[in-house]
Amino acid sequence: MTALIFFIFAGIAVFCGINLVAQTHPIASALSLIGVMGSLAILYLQLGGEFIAAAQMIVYAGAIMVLFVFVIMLLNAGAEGALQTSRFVRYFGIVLLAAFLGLISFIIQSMLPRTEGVVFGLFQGGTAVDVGRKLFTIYLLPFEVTSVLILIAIVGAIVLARKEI
Amino acid sequence: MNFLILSLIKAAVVAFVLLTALAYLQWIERKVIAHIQLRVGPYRVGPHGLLQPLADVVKLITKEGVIPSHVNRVFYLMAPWVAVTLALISIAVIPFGPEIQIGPIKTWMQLTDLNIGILFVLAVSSVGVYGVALGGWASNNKYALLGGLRSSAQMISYELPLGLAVAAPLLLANTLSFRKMVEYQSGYWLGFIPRWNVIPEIFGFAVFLIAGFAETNRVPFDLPEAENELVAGFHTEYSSMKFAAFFMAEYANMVTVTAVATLLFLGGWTPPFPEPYSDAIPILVFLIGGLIAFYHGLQPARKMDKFTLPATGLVFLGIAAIFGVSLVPALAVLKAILMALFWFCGKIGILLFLFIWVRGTLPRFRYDQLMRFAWIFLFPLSVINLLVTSLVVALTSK
Amino acid sequence: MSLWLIPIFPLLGFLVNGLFGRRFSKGLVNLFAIGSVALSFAWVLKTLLGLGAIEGEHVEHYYTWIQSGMLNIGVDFAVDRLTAVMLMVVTGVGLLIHIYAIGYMEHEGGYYRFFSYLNLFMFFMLVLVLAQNFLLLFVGWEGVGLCSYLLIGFYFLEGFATNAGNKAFIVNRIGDFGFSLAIFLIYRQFGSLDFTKVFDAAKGMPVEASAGILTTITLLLLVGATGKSAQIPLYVWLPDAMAGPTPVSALIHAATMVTAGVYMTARSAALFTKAPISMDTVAVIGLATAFFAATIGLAQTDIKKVFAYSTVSQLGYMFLGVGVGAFSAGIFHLMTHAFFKALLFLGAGAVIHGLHGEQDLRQMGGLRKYMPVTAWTLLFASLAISGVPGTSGFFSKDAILVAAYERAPWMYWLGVLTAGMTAFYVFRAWFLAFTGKYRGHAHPHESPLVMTGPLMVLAALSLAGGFINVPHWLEPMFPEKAENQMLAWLSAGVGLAGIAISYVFYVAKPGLADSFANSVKGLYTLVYNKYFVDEVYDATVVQPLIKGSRTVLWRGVDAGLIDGTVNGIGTRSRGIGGVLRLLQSGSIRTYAAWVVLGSVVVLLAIGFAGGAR
Amino acid sequence: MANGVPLNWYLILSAILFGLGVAGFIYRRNIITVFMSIELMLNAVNLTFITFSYSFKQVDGHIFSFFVMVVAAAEAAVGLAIILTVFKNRETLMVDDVSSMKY
Repeated sequence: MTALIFFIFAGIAVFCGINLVAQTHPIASALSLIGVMGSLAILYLQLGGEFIAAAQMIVYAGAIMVLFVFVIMLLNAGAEGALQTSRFVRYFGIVLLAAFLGLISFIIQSMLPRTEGVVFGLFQGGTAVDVGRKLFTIYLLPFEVTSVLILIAIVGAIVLARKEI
Repeated sequence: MNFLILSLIKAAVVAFVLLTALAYLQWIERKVIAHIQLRVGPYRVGPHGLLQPLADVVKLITKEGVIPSHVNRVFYLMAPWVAVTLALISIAVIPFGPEIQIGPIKTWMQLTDLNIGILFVLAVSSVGVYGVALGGWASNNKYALLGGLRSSAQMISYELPLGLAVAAPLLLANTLSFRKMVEYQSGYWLGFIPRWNVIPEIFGFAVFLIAGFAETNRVPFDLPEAENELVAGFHTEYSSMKFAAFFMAEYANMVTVTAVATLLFLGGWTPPFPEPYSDAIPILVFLIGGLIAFYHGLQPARKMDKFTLPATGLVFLGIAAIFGVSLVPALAVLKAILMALFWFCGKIGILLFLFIWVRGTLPRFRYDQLMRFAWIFLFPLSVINLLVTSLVVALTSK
Repeated sequence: MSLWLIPIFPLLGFLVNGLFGRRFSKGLVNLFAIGSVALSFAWVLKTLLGLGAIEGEHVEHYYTWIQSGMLNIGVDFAVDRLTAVMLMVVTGVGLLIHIYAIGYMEHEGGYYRFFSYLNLFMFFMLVLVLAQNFLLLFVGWEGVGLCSYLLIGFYFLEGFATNAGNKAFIVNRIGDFGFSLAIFLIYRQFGSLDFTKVFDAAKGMPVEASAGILTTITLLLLVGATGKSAQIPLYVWLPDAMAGPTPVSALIHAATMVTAGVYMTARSAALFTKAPISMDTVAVIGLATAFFAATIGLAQTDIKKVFAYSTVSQLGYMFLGVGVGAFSAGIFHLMTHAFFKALLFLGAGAVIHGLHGEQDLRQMGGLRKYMPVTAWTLLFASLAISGVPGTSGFFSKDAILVAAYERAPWMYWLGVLTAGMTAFYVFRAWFLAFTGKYRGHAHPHESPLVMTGPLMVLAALSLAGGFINVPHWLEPMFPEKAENQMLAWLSAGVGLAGIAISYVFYVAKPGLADSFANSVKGLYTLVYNKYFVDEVYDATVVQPLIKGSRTVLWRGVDAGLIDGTVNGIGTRSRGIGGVLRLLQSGSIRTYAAWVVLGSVVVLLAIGFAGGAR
Repeated sequence: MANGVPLNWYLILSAILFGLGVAGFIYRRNIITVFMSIELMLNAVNLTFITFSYSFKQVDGHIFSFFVMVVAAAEAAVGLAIILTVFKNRETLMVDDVSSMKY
């Protein structure tokens, strides 16, 4: 059952990821990204991260991506034209990417030779209580700093989006 | 496998009841609005137009599904089903009553319970905007696009006060599960004041309801479909079942919002009066309803009333009788189910009536007023409410 | 007992007045400023009554301020008998001076600013007194220095006031430098800065091991004390500090802050008693300062300058007392001095206030008619400082002198001579101001009750304060010294003689003073110009420093070395940047590809190095 | 396989998604799509965090991915505001058209 769920949603994630890159229209890309996020949320649940799965849906899919879709609709962004990439990218990009993926997979396989399987429910430390407790004790300072970051982002966004600029 | 079968049965029951209720909710809305405006509303199909929803469904199904030529086909077709799926899915975590035991089977009157049930509802509702936004965009129509844009901006803006208003009762009850939330609210202060969150969290409740109106695109926040500005907003280009799907999504969202409001603030299925008194209430309600129907049947205003009203009265009396029978100790299970359903549905019904009532009386906001109201008034109010609540919780705990 | 409440009231007063005082009416400013100090005073009373006879010390730990390796410094407050005396003096005299300042500052600009600084000063002074470790004491120490600087330069539109403020600050820096070195050494030696731990460790040290290090530490502490308490050679800032408003001179530069050095020395008695060389140095410096400042005081014509040199001189007495081992006598004199010197300054302030800013003694005279209360209270203060039997000065000063006699008779004789001079110049000032005919042109008037009230209270304290037996109270901490009635009466007699000479010079035969001054013209000029110490310092220290900074530090180091380095780096960077610019094509995609290339290289490195593991 | 999926597969899925993000970043012209590719990469990284969190039975990974989300939100707000401004000034969303540092 766990394996089945993994394969279904990993498949969806990869498919949506490819779709994101392949589609020329930004709205299609955005929806693909939401698909990736949704399937990742399921995988998080499987790994015991129920709070983070909900946060993934609320924050990522529900807020950030709505913002993206909003901007795409607002700018009425059309499909993009032909690719006119630089020579460097054209010749080396694919090669580099392939090398990148291959290396990462190799390293993961060789450095972490764990064959331990994922069992749903084995790790239940990801509830809202656990996350909250850690967040407001050990990680309190980073948490507060992030709130300042958010504040700065709000101010920055407002300043940037003013009419006068 | 027992669990699977049980779940399937429960899902089937809930889905059937919910979909029927949605259809009839529309009938109720039309009737109530009509009476507010001194009209009679649907009257032709069936007694008092009771069969009108059925007729509507048949009409919508058999109608030709026009797909305009200039739309983005994939998204155009996808949007209404995204909307309705996401609207219906949150009902899965809403509990309707306590744990009951029928013979050997022990189960909750709920499809599934998540530790993070409330977060789940929030997550689903926050994704729910895609249906509207996508539909508006894919229609390739400036009115529809404006409707979609308005909808997404409005949803993002009102989600903040909504989330903050929800957080306050969560702090009080210290849980994210609906069941525990209701458990926390059961019992009475001083023996007769129900321990509902609405009493300490009256501001939170108000903010939640207002934001709920906006999240469901209801009057006075129905700018995405403002007919005198945007024709019909995001669903201008939709017809037949696709239109019906959008419609269903709106009503399902209303039910979800009212159900969540009931669970978070109004104590879910817990009665407002202590045990022996609360048992009598449903019997009395249905009894009086039946008697009134009989009385009006004796002095019929229209020709058909001679038959329909006494029939309705009989049904009411029958329900009252069932409630009465359920008081027999041997039928405790029945009583538990009936009582929970009565109070839960009663509260939801009152809130839904409020939605309809508001639609019948209030005019629509202007768009800038809508945004200002969210950011300048609701948001600070909910923040202050949350701060005060957390302060009180922090001071009183331990 | 919540000791933290004592300093927190003035801090709140400072915050409220400092932040919002500009919008407040004067009454509201007064309420917060005086109210906070009054609350603080009341809390001191309550605390001390609650503690009763304080055996040992009462320590309160609030939180750990610094925790780093071995270094563990807490914000700890403590009360023992010494602190109790200081608390009473600081809050009591401080309260009186605050009240007085209402009247004095009435027509001045920056009213709220003045009171907020004054409250801030009270806060830091109380922290200094209550501190239970050297670092916290240093915080208070620096804080009062800051407030002193702010208040000396209160009339910041006047050049001399800002210059005086700068001078006070810079001279104090030298002392603070010594003090901080002493703190470092203490930490290095004892591994802690907590008073109890340090002093216990010091007491337990064998003499052979302790002599060298403790002498170094105490001498460095002494450097700090001479800076703050205006002793030779760092006394030069105090007379100039009279540029500030008179209540400031009374509170900071007479009664409280300048005695911090004495307090610190007495607090570190456990260290000092183990270092005889330092003790002798303290005594000699104190005595020299007392004598030296007294001679300068003889010829000053500015009424505040007279009292300023008198302060320096009296502080010298305190150091003498501490230096000869009579710590309790030093603290006793600290307390009585706070009474009568505050009174002298406040009286002088009343005179200046009544004369609309006139400070020159030659422009006064006969003021007794116009301002009787001021005249009488000042007379009492003068009697007290002269050591007339029965007044507070008699008890405290003579306790010091007797202790000095025990140590070395010549110290006693020099001290007695200084006492005579003190009596002479204080009464010279009094006679010049209040007897004879009025020589000025202003319209003198008596001050309002809000100013004369504190004067009267302080006058009572100056007269009767000697009967508060501080040495006895402090006996558990500092053993009492032997008494010697004969020596005491002798010094009192010399004081009376000083008064008599003064009477002859300035009342009986007014011309005599000038002719006497003419007969020893060279000496008079020398004394009148304060031995040209400021000029000598200017020539030997200040000017070389300025010149050195200009030529070496500015032209050489700053312009040549630092700017050269920076410019050089800049030029090289531009060169390198010119080459690297070729990569900066402006295409984000190319950049990304470079990043990917980089990460592939890193991954390759990991793959070959760690991946094979 | 009876014991579920090996943990490594989650990591490899994450690597694949990350690679797709990089590819999108390099090969897409539309600045919004480029931005979304970045979000995809962040998501991929989050998956590794959660996976390791499961592996070590520690909640810290969740916290980190929570922070990543917050940073992503801030980034989206500012980034989209910048995109809006760029569009207002240049009327284009193509990254190649905004290659000059000034105008």
